[in-house]
Amino acid sequence: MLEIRDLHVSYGKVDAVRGVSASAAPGRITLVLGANGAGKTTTLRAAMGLLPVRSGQVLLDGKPITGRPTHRIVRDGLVLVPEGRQVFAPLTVEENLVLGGYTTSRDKAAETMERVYEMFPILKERRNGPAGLLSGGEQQMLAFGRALMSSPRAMMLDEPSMGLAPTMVESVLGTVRTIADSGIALLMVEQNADMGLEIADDVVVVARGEVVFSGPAEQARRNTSVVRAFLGEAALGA
Amino acid sequence: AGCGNGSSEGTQASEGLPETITIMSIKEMTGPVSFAGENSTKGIDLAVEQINEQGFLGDTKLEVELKDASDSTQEAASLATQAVSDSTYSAILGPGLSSQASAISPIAEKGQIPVVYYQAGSDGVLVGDYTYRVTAPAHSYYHIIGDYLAEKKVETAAVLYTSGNPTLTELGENAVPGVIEDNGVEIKRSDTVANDTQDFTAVTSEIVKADPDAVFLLLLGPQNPRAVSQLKQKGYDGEIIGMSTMGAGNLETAGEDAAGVVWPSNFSARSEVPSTQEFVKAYQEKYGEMPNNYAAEGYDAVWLLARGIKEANSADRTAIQEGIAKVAAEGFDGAQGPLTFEGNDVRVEGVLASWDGSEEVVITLGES
Amino acid sequence: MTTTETAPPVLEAEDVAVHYGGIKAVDGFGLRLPAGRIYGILGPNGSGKSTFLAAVTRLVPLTRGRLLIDGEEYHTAPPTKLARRGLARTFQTVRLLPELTVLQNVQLGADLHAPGGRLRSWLGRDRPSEAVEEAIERTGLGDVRDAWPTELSYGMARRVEIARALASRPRLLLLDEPTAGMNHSERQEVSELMRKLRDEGLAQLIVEHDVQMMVDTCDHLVAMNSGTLVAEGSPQEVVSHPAVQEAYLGKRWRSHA
Amino acid sequence: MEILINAVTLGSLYLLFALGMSVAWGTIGILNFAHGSTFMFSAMVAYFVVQTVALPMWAMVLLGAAVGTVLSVLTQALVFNLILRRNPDLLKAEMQIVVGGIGTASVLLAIAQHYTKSVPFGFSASTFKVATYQLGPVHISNVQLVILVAALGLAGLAAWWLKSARAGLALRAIGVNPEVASLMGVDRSRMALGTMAAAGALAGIAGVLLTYYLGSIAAETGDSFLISAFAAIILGGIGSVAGVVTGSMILALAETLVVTQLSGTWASAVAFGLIFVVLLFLPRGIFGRKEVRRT
Amino acid sequence: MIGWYEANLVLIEATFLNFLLALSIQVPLRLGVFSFAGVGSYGLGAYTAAILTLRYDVPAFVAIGAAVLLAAVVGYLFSLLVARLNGLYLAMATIAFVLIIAVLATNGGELTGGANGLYGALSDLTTGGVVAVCVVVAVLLALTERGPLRRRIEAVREDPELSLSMGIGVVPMRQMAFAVSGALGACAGAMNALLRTTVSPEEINFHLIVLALTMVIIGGSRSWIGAFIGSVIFTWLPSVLASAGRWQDVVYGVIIILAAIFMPTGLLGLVQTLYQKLRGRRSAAVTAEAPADDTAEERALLQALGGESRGGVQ
Ligand SMILES: Nc1ncnc2c1ncn2[C@@H]1O[C@H](COP(=O)(O)OP(=O)(O)OP(=O)(O)O)[C@@H](O)[C@H]1O
Ligand SMILES: Nc1ncnc2c1ncn2[C@@H]1O[C@H](COP(=O)(O)OP(=O)(O)OP(=O)(O)O)[C@@H](O)[C@H]1O
Ligand SMILES: CC(C)C[C@H](N)C(=O)O
Ligand SMILES: [Mg+2]
Ligand SMILES: [Mg+2]
Repeated sequence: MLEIRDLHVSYGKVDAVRGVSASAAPGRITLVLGANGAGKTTTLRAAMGLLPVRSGQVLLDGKPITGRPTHRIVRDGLVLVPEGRQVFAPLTVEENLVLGGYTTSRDKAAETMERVYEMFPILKERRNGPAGLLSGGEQQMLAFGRALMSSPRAMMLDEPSMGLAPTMVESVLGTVRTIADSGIALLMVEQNADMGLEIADDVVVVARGEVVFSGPAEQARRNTSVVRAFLGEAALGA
Repeated sequence: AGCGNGSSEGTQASEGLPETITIMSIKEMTGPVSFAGENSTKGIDLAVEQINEQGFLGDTKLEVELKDASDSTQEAASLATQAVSDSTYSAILGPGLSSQASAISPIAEKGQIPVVYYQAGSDGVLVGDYTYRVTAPAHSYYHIIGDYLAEKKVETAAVLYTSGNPTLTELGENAVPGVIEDNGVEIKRSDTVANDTQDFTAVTSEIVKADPDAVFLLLLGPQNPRAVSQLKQKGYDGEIIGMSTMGAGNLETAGEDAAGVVWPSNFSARSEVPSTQEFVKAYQEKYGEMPNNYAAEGYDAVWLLARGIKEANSADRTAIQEGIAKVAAEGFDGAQGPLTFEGNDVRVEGVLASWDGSEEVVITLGES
Repeated sequence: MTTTETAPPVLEAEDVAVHYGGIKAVDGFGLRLPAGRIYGILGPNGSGKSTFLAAVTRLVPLTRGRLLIDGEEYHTAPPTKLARRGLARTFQTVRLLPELTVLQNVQLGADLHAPGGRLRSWLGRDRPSEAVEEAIERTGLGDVRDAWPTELSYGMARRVEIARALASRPRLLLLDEPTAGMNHSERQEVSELMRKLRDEGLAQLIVEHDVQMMVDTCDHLVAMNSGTLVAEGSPQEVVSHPAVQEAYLGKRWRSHA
Repeated sequence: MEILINAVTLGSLYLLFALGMSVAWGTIGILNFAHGSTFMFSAMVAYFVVQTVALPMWAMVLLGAAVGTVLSVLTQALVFNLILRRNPDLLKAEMQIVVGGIGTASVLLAIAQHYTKSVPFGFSASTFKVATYQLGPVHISNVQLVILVAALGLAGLAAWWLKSARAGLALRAIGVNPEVASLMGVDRSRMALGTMAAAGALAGIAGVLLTYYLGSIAAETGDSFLISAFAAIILGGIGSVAGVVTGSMILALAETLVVTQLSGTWASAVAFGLIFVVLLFLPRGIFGRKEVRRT
Repeated sequence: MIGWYEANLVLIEATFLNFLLALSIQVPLRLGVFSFAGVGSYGLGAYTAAILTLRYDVPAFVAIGAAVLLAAVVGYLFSLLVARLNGLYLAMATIAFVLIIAVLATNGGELTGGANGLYGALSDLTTGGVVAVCVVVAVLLALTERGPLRRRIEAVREDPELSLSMGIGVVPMRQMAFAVSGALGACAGAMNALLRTTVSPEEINFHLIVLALTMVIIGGSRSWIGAFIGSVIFTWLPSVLASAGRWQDVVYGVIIILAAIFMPTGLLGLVQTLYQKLRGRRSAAVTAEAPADDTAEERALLQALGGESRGGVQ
């Protein structure tokens, strides 16, 4: 169970996140929606220990992890797929994956790597090439695969479908669902609200650093303003 | 106080000399040549103490302000300019590094302040009336090695010198080869190393292969023990001959390896000359150790200056310069023995110093 | 739309190939982009879209092929020449200059065409030109014009990229995934902006994975796979092309069409 | 032949010295300008100890390694880590780290100059005595043998560890992007500390062995070694163990040949001229990785 | 006052010479070119000026002008040679250049005076002349730190490829940086040689490189003001610290360390940050009070969620 409670984060004088709460239970996906600059990334990064938290708490399975160093949080079982891919460009594709499995046993890592290669055959093809030469979408696949490698208990994804072709979006989000179903708690920021809503169980909408909607996914799908903002007028009629 | 005669015959302190005369001492107290600055400062302090206690200048006290220029030419030039424009300073006791001295000399000459250098053995240092040096250039006494070469029946030799240092380059290229050849010895190899060379294994290997009877090492202080050790490690067992940079305990780290190394020196504490013995005794009393050449040079520099001041009977810089010139023309007995001057540059007889494995000794030929 | 079919296309690429050793990133792809039109390129990840844009902007050398701007060959010209001929582009990743503010980043785009001689533009007063103000305004960056790039959210940073390209008042604009990281309504805004620009006569070539937006925005679509062309035509034609559906669109779009 | 052995010994010393520096630089991205003074300082501490207790060589080497480790860890904790904490972007902090290293180096140098008066020091008080063996026409000393074995052994160890251990990979990841490395669960500060400790130990070992080899070193010795090491690393290609080995050996060989065959004055000119020429043809050194950058 | 000026004349002059030397590193650095070739040009300039003065007895401005011109040309040619190099590899190549110049000077025989160097290059250069040159240089550089030229420089440093696509010629800019750096370094070297009347090969060493770099980084690497601050600090610090006696070098090192830790953008950056903090940054204010002008979409959303988020559509 991943829980963010009343989180406040600021950059100097600017309060970017002002009391955001969101949680994801094992086996469930919570979708975080919000406009550019709403504070989604900030929330995730702060939860991961990459930014100082001004107040509020982050709990993993009831245990507070606020203020712990990032690498500890990873060992506690929470991983983040960062915004904008962030692969280790000069390292090979395979080395990137091995690093993803840095905290698990070698056997487990080897096994997961096979699964990742199955899911993204292009990565297997390029396994010995530097990750930085992959196309944008290929890098996104790598970033996602790399996060799978650590076999976490909870996972946060910052726009996992960014730059992916429609078929790939389907496949990645499908995988996200499968991962959740295996009992992992998932918190996902996703601009592709259409598909995000399809797989999500709960939805949190953030605007200007505050939560403006929070509830089950169907409820969000029925909410006019959410739909209008994130799915478009056309979806209203559908 | 009565007579208004310009030429000062009288010795009233009130007339000619002020209460204190301040001198700036620019020395290399830190950095790679600090061994020279350290030791010469000890000699300076001793001389100043003696002068003030003896009342050599009447009631006038000599005061020396020590400034560290390390190995920075810029810093030395800056200090000299400061001395020139600050009228409280009557003269400068100069640094030992040729590079610094060469930078200071034009400044002093233009600003008309007398400078007495020690060491600073290269050519461009003495540029005019105001600059003096109390260390005889090695080439002026290096020939005393001749008898040693003859006694040891040296027929072949190799020369190794540091080409980054002007003084050593002059020696290595001209003076020393001249002396060697004058004595009918054949030079088999001549090698150079840079200022910062540490590893002499390669070059010593080559030298050992050429198998000369004697090796002349003309190196910077810290390079000496390394070169000596490495020659020995390569199995060399001939003569090793150096220059004054081997003094001042620089061979200590080579320990036994360096036993038997000799070098012509401008100074030896074992010399029988009375003025030297006087200095050595006073030095040992004050510091509890034997003085080396740098200490003697510092001592002589102060005494040259003090004699010049007394001669001038004035704290005026030009007067002091003229005074020193007079003293220099006559020469005097100093720590380094009888000192004569060639222009503004000192000349000494020279002795043959040697390292016996634990300390510096003087060799008298025909005995050992 | 004011283009006459006889005028030479603004941009023409013929049989372009870019190979990296054994990897044939682009392998015989081409298109003709008429003035004042929006063309879109669709294609799976790694199909060579970005590489094609890099080739067109002369940032990577061609293995073979021909490139023409206004009917004039330029595939051996240096990349700097292109900007002066009215070509501007954005990149797939955010590439803002971290030590310039948003405004200054956008101004950089306009510098090329600063009025007066070089000397005057270097020494003269440095007020944001009309083009700069307009670009900021159109991309909705007014609020953050004095912010530093590190302070921007991802989506905002992408808009600055677009604004910078617009500030040079180009005649031809190449956009590599301009709306990645934006939500639906934000994309809508960008799409509207592009169409407005087209109506003002700006030719555009867009690479983007949001198919709905591409269909709504583009006059013409080109689909590529493995570095080669697979389909070309009106958005509806391309989207319902079986090869495109198979390789690119997936289930959802198959049912849509 | 003997020239070759001399050159290889010098090369091995360069290697011992440069190895730690290269690994720290190529992995965690820290270019430690205080490496030279760490090296000299370790030897100096060993010297002061051996003046009171006559130690054998192995004890001296261990002592040097220990001092080097401590100094390096302190530098990391008190200087580099603080710089990085204020400026987490490694690339931006690079210059700061260089300057912090320069500052650290001058502190260590000043302390050493103070205590040694810049007079060279050596280990004549150690129980170890240099012996020279005659192998055919060649002289080789026991010090040379120790140096050769130590350098090649440690370099091999480093290469193996970087290549096969996951930790080696983690180190490289930190060098690329420290933040994302921590997202992988890599404990960045511990890894950095460990690397610097190892680099410091290598510097200490090199310092002690060099002192045995040359007979003596002085406070300023570290400086000139730093330039040579820097040159060797660049020549071979940053971060590659094979690169440092090659770079060190080529540099040593070039210097040795020039000193013996030409003149010592030209040694550095030829060595640096060589580096210059190599770089013109191989802009990222001999084993340097290509920069990964695409549009 | 006059006494102070006279006593410290050398330091005052050295400040300006160091300023030019620092600039010769800073100018390429601002363009992302990691070149120390300026220090080599310093040597080149010093020797050129000294030789011209000694042999041909030319006036100071001719000697300096010739030195500057020669070094600029050499700098340009050098840039062609190292065109393929980048980052620290380039830095190494330029360090090699510097050290090779020093060795050439040592072995230059009569022309360069060998290890002795050259002495007695007396000339008519005055402190005023030095200051005037520095002022002109500073003004010219200030022009590159504002407006379009600054933006170009930023672009070339941070993202050469982006620059290309924006029509900025990266290669010519780099070449220019080398030439300017050479000119600045040579100017410093030439004036130093003439003021001190001497030049010797030992002056051109690794320490000069380290000094130049330290001045730039601690002063501030983005503006001539930073270089000036750096040159003031590092010219005067040693004399100021002389009072610390024996431990002055330790204190010196500690100061450098502290500066590296606490001034990530140099002293200039620190001052600027403080100034901005004092005034309160505009952009910060804008973002902070942003809710005032919500976009329509968000306003709608906030309204809809005002209490009854259940309000379905169907
Ligand atoms: N380093 C920073 N310094 C100052 N302000 C920042 C910084 N990073 C982000 N911000 C500001 O904080 C707010 C939230 O940014 P954040 O990146 O969390 O948004 P987001 O919801 O992830 O947006 P997007 O969808 O565009 O990625 C924005 O107003 C942004 O400008
Ligand atoms: N410099 C390079 N070296 C080696 N391979 C490269 C290089 N640049 C691109 N590639 C490969 O060429 C292929 C095409 O890449 P490109 O970036 O053009 O794809 P794309 O169509 O833009 O994909 P995406 O939609 O994911 O951004 C990819 O498989 C990529 O890995
Ligand atoms: C202090 C001395 C070792 C200096 C040396 N004699 C020189 O003239 O430079
Ligand atoms: Mg975000
Ligand atoms: Mg792409």
